[in-house]
Amino acid sequence: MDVLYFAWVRERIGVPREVVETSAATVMELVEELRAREERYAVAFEDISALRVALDQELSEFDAPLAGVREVAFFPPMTGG
Amino acid sequence: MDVLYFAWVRERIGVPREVVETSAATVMELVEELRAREERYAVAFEDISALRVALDQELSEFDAPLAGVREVAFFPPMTGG
Amino acid sequence: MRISVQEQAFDPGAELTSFSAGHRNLGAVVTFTGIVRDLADGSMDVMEIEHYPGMTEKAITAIAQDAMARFRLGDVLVIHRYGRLHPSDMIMMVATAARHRKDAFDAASFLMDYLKSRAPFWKREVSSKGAAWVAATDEDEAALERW
Amino acid sequence: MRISVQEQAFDPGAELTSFSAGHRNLGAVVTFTGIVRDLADGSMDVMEIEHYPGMTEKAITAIAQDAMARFRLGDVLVIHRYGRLHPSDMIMMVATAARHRKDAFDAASFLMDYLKSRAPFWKREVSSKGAAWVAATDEDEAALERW
Repeated sequence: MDVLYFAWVRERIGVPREVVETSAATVMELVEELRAREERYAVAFEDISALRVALDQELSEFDAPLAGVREVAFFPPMTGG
Repeated sequence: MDVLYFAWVRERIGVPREVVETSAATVMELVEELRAREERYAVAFEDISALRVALDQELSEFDAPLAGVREVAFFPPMTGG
Repeated sequence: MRISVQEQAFDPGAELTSFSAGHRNLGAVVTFTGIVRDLADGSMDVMEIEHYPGMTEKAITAIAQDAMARFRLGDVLVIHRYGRLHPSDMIMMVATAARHRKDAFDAASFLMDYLKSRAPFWKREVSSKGAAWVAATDEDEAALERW
Repeated sequence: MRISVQEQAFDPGAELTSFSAGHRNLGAVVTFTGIVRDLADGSMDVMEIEHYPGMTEKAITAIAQDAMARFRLGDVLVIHRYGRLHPSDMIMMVATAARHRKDAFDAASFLMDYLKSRAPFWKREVSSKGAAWVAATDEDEAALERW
């Protein structure tokens, strides 16, 4: 599964994207796996309420299932316009 | 006193402006004087609710006094924009 | 603040370019451009716009000053034509510049609502079938109540 | 409908000119232009705008289609830049064309409210004193509730 990071999430984790092997059933399970990996993930995912997630380029929720998803992206609230 | 007419008021009265000698105390008294003059005025001023008045180029009301006023204009509701 | 009541055509794009140039502290520019619409059956030859020279400039200036007082604006532009126009011609334009988008949007809507019913212009649509003065609508009058 | 997500600069005036040309049945064109604001102390060197290629175009297209469905619009334009910008540079622009001014104004406000919080852009302000990501505001999130 491709996992993408943007803005300060990308800065904290240190890479813009990576391939993650996971059997996580939901976004939240994936977050828990990442948090357990290394300190930089724990820091980036410390406060989930400050983050947003997109599944296959559609905004989604942290309790959404990952079945069939190819691309997960984590980022702070958007500031377009 | 200069009296100006715009849009269909001008068309009905037949002139864009004229000098009117009057001792009318209010706009409404001036309207009554004009109505009594000729049929074309009676037709133009038939329905006062369809008209607006400006005194010295400021929107005003039909019961406003004419003391000191140099220019009175009658016209239909405006359609700018 | 710039107010122009004019017979000649203007270029909304060029106006937007000069209006929005060089602002380092105003993040939001809103424009409204009014375009002559054809009649439903496509028969319009000319739209004649009559106005009240002298009062027109005063009334628009007062409306623009009111907008500057009500909203946090950096600048305002109003251009309004009179004379003979044709379908797809630009009749008028307003532009507002503000730090924040809400002020710019609200001020532009306010200006349009007031120009519509409080600036001394009258429109007459001339087609092969005859000519008719455009009537003011209750909707336009009601639009003033929200301000 | 035209959506452009681009790094290069654009000319809002030229865009307005081409967007508003030739409409015989749309009387109202509204534009919003977003301009990079300097920091309060005038120290900004660069605003870096990051985005999510692929998702950005999809998200903006969905927002524009939603606007076309909610309002009586004839046309919509959205241009949004990414990359390195400077104070007074144009960041983005929306334009809406409608028969009536209310639809054009409402649709442009709607587009801006949604682009602000639902299009995947992130801004970083870089000055001689350091760099900081622009935070989303509760106000911007609350602005969505009126639609």
